Amino acid sequence: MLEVDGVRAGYDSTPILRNVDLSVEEGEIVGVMGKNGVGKSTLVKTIVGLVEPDEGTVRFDGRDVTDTPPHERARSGMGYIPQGREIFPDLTVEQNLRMGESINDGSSALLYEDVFDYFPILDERRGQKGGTMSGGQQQMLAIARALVANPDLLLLDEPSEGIQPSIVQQISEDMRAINEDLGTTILFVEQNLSVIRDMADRCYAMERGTIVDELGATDLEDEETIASYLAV
Amino acid sequence: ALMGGGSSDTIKLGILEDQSGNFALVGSPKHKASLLAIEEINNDGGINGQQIEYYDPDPQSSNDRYLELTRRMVQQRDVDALWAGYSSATRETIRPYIDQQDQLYFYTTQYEGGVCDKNVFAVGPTARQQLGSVLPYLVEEYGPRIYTIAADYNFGQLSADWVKVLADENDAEVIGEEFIPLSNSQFSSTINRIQDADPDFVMSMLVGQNHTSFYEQKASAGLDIPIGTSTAMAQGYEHLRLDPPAMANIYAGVNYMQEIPTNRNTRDGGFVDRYYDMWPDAPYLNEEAENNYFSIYMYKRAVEQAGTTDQEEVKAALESGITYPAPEAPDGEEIKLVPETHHVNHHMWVMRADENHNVEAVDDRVIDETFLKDTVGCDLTSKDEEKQYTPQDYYEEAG
Amino acid sequence: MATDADSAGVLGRFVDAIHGPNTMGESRRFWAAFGVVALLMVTFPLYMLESAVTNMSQYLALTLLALSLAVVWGFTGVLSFGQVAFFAVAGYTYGIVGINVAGPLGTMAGLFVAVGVAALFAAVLGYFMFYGGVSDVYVTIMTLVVVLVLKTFLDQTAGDKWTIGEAALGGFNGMPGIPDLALGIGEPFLVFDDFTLFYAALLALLVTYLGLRALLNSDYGRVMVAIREDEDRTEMLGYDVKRVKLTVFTFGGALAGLSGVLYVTYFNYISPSELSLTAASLPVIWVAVGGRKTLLGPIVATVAIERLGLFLSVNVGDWAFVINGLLLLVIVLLLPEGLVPGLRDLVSWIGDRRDEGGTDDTTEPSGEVIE
Amino acid sequence: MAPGVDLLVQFFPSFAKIVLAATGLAIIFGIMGVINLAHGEFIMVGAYATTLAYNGALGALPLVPVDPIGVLPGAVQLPAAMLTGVLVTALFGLVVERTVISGAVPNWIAERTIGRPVVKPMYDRLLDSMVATWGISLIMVQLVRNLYGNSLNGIGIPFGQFSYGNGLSISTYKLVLAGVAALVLLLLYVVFVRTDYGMRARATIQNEGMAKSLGVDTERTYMATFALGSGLAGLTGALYAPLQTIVPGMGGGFLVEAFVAVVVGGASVVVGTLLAGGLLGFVYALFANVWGTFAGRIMLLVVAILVIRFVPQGLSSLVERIRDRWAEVS
Amino acid sequence: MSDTADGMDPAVKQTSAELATGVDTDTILKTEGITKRFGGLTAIDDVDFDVEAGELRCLIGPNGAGKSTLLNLITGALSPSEGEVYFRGHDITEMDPHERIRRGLSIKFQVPSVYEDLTVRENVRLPIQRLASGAERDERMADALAAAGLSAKADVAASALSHGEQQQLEIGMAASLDPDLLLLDEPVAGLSVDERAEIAERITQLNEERSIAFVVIEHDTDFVAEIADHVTVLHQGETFREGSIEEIETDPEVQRIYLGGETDA
Ligand SMILES: Nc1ncnc2c1ncn2[C@@H]1O[C@H](COP(=O)(O)OP(=O)(O)OP(=O)(O)O)[C@@H](O)[C@H]1O
Ligand SMILES: Nc1ncnc2c1ncn2[C@@H]1O[C@H](COP(=O)(O)OP(=O)(O)OP(=O)(O)O)[C@@H](O)[C@H]1O
Ligand SMILES: [Mg+2]
Ligand SMILES: [Mg+2]
Repeated sequence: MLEVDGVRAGYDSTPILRNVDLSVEEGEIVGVMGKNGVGKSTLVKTIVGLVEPDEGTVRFDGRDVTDTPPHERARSGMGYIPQGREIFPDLTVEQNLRMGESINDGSSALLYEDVFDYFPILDERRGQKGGTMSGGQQQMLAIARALVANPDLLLLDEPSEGIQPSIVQQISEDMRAINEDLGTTILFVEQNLSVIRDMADRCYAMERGTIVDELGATDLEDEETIASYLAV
Repeated sequence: ALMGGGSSDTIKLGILEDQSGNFALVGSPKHKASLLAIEEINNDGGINGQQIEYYDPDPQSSNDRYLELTRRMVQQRDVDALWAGYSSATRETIRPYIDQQDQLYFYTTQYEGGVCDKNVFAVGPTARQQLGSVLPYLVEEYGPRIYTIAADYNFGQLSADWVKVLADENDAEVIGEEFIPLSNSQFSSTINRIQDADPDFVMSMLVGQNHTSFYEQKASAGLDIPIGTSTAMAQGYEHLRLDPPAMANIYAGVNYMQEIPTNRNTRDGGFVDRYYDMWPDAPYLNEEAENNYFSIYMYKRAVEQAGTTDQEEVKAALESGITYPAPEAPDGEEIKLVPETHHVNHHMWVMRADENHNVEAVDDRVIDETFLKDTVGCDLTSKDEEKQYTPQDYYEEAG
Repeated sequence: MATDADSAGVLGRFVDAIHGPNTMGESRRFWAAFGVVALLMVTFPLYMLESAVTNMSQYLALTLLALSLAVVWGFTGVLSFGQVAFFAVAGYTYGIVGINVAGPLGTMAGLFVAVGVAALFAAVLGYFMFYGGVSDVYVTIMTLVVVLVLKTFLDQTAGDKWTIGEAALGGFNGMPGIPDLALGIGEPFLVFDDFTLFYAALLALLVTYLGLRALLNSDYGRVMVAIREDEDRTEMLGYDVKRVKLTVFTFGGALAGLSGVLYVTYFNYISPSELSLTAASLPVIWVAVGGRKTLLGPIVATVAIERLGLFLSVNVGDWAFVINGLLLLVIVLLLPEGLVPGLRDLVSWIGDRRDEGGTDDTTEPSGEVIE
Repeated sequence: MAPGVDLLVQFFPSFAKIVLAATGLAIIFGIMGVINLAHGEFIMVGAYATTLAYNGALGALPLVPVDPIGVLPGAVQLPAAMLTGVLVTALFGLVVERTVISGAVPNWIAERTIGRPVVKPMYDRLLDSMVATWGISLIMVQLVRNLYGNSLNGIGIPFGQFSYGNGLSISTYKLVLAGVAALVLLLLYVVFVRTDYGMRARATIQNEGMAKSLGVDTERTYMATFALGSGLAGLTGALYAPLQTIVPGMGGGFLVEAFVAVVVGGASVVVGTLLAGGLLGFVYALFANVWGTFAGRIMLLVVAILVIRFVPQGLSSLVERIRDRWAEVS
Repeated sequence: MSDTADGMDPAVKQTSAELATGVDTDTILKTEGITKRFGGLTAIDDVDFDVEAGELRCLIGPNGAGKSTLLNLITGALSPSEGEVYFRGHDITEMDPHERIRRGLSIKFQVPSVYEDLTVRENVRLPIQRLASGAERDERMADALAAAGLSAKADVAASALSHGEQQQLEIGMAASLDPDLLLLDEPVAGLSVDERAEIAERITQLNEERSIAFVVIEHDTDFVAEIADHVTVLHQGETFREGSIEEIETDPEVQRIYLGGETDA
């Protein structure tokens, strides 16, 4: 489904990613973990197309999309939930969702109603400006916005940030449910131990711009191993 | 200026007229006609055998630039005489410097009148001359009730005052008066008020590009009261630019328009022909263009008479009552520069446009510049002044 | 270099005061170049024609207008289109006082009253805006509209009823006969015309430049920059943002007023055309082209743009505005930070290439250059 | 005659002028964060293209070898000329967008010569865009003057007059313009509220990266928005071509009203422009009618200052505030 | 130019403290019936919220409970629909934010907000220059940089700092205002485990050594458990529970609305 091959990328000639290889099979839920600043978000942005790699290729659905602009990648089925929410502040909640929905070709199984089931607050606040929602509400909106696009591959960058504990648990469960019910493939970045454990089938560990390890299902049972990649 | 004029072997003239910017429409004919006069004189052997050399940078319709360029003309080019500027504001911008340098300066635009300045030769017609030709004619033709609309600035306000003075003199009355900001191009409410007042005729002293729209808008609103003006057609040739019948029934009091029927103007090889021979693409030959043209010739006569380009002596020669057979005057007549006032007794015409924008002369006569000379007693031959008088002075003098 | 310990102390303090992260030009090389330029300016009348010198005094007067905007916009983040309003108000005020009160006393009083009135006008307008919660682009448009109101009003003040004492406002045609600035009591002992005006303007510029450098590198200057960077953050550090903005705006008004006075003494005349849309945009253009987060940029750009305009109008005619516009476009597109920072980057880039590893003191923080 | 009727009739032209002057600017400003100081010149382009087409001089435009309008029957010549004006201006806007506002053309060249882009797009850079468009305005005024001279021959005003009693009449065309202005607002309402285009355009300016990753072709959105704004400016030029003298500087007469209306109106293009046109048009009509044109103009500006001071976010925010207040009470 | 850039006397703080005698000086912050409505939504509903001097209080609650809003009402970034805010005995409801700051309040926002284009050193200078000059200023700046662990990056533009470093910088700036009460909105969101530990340590240290009172909003329950003396739970704009961390964590209602089934504690 997704294949990242020998990617080198960065911002304005500051290299961040070095020789990153990673692949996600259809239907998998794969995590990426690593400390602050190792380049997790940069990796996701490279996959989405917001950062252009200097070297290497990104393949999606069997096609080389390295030079494909982000909006075309989105239309061909990539959904992105960025770190820091990136809500359109002056659009209403409903318009933010419609922005997500507008790439949906109509075949969506997951429409507003389902999303509102997950996050009822969004239903209540349809007319509120996105920018005036509370931090956590914005995070929910960002997730919902990606879901209504009904993507084949969902990329989540620290989805639990700023969300109350009970909903963090619920999100992990919901993501698994979406994965199972709709077959959506998921790649997510996390620093929250329990989320990684609850969600991931397997997990990559990043350090200083490159992938250093891959943890399988059994490794993920072991809290120590995970923690070693998240703390000093 | 310190070295005195006559020592070099060419005569240097400064021609500052707008070739770009807002005033280019009216300024570029002035520029072109000046060059025509200079070329004719040079081809004819120059002045006292000296060729004319001219400097004509483009002041771009900006007053600041005018001052810069005037300084440059005087200090760097050491010009013997200067022609500069369309608007009164421009003249007022450079006049302090002109007076400081005692620079011989020709101001050729038709204007509100009243400048009594020893260095300035204001050879365009004054409001009193222009309105004095058209207003009495209209009172005669249509009746005594006048509605004045004028641009809301010095020229307009002073011209409106002159309308009142002239109305008095002609037993007419001003029943309404409105001043329009220069930036305004919407005339519905003005037209509305004129219709409400229902005058015998309107006097219009609107100026500039925004105000030109008035004529189109009043025509389509069905306002068909005759209009007298000192500002339409002769400068910005609205009768050629606007779609008929916008200018129908408009009477302009002017000293010159391309269409005036004098032999000097319209005969084969006359003024109009010579102008378009030199400038085939020029859109129009306007009132100020003729003023530039004849005043350069007047300058020529003055230099010949003085036998030098020394500016004080040339001024003295100009003050000796120079005349010239300008295109505006019928055969056998010469217009005269009045020594005391530095203004010109013009041959004035009343020109009327019809529904098809054909322009014809309906009246003409010489009108003297009387305000400065008689009313306020400006006499530059005996007393050096650097002043501008206003109609207020007229009332004060008249009591 | 100074042997006297005490004077070295004063000098040292002064040198400290005008250096800091908020202004450009720290190095020996910079001050050497500065000295050369200053010398060239002081001796300008020796090798230039009279008209070039007098035109230069006009440009120098205008640099103060540009600097007034640089302080308000470039360093405090308040984009005002209204600097020309303060400029013109001061010009008119100086004219009214100078025409009515004869002699040098009148012109000296005119100078102070004019700058005072401009500052007061700015203070009132600033209070009305900043304490009323008007900010960002709304300030820009509001100040622009104020300029237009003033112009619309002045345009129609031709009649006699708009005469204040001896001075007629003069409407669209403006107010002529404004006297030169003169010093003295009774008899003037120094009149600022032609050359003296040039030196007065040059001195005013030099003092303003060094004074502003000191201001911007002071604590107060840092608060100004902080407000430009993030108003809310600055408020939350305990600074009275509104008051600082008002103070700076008032100061900018006074500086624009000083510029206006020098300018009218050059023309001996002022008219509402100083308040046209074009005139109101010019300071913005100078500052943007020169580099708004600098002091040198606006100065250089003002002189360069005005001088270039004259050059083009003399030599190019018809196409002058087209070339002028194209140059502007090229500069904003290629050097968004402005001409002077752009050149500085170029110079330091060349310098780096030449003496790799040399001791260059122009290391800047990465990211934006805050000169 | 009832002064009310008079005032009403006088209100229409001022409303039309303000609305038509403002919409193009409002869209480019509100959606792209670009302050287009050359807006007046875009209007001028519309008027020039219309007039040239109508006078059968279309061949004088670059790239148009013949004069297609000249062969049309008389009644459709003016509308066809106006349509030409709109299209030419929209196209012109597109060119400006690609070369200056987005920097796409210079960047394309630079990437092929020095290997990296040199121009940062002007989107949401209010002040830089102001300087750049100021440059464009300088160039255009003089370029047009150099190419077409100081003035073009005008087009007569169609439709004749509308009399409303007691010898009072107004050019019918001016009333028609008020209708067109209302229609333009209605169309924009449909475009912005009923289609996703407006929403996407706004999303694009608020967060370009995110808009891209939601499938929005932001380049195209920017181009379309700028072309739409330019086309509306062109429409204004086309509609005012018969009313106004056709000179290169004619755009200046629209700029002030446009800016004032945009700011007074506030963030929402349609509602804001409608309210601003209504309020300012009314103020102008009232004062111009009763105390003369000078009073009308000064009061228009003074009211603008007061609105900015007391409703800094513009009249459309007032509507939102009232809605909130209402929600609070109920 | 006076040392305090805007000319206000730093002594004001002391004076007001003296004036505040007679009021219960242990309560540093007090809100009385404070209410904030946004249109039809009541985000804060008649809340009485008290903080003792030197206390370390955590404010938790579901997303949208009104925590950030409450903080904004205290700092003056928002003005209340009803109710009053008292700080050290004075009614500060009508005051501009900067006046409140000068009386000893300080805040770190939910989204990091440092001066991105200024260097770290210039960032730190701004709060300190108002309070100190000369050698004292240099010393305090050095201390603040050291405490934030940013001495080595003092001349780097703040935009070049990592997320965690920016958080540290902002806390450092807020702390160097010498506040009596420091408000932190989600100080560790998006930080790694070790950075969280560092910040927790920093907060406890400031609280203990300089007896600064804290109100900390955070969703990380481990973090809350580590630092808090006392926890307030906000729910739907109202005070829902108040108590020690143990009481709160075991409260079944809190678990239902906020914590979820099981917790890591
Ligand atoms: N727009 C940018 N320009 C320049 N450098 C950047 C930019 N965004 C991130 N960086 C730098 O790139 C590096 C990697 O950042 P990235 O956001 O990918 O890290 P991360 O692993 O996602 O960290 P976190 O856990 O804090 O989200 C960091 O050093 C960061 O400072
Ligand atoms: N300007 C506003 N307009 C309308 N509603 C608002 C506004 N600001 C906040 N709200 C609403 O008020 C409520 C409280 O928001 P607040 O930001 O205080 O929540 P919070 O407790 O900080 O939540 P989180 O933990 O998600 O950050 C939310 O429902 C939010 O949507
Ligand atoms: Mg990240
Ligand atoms: Mg919050």
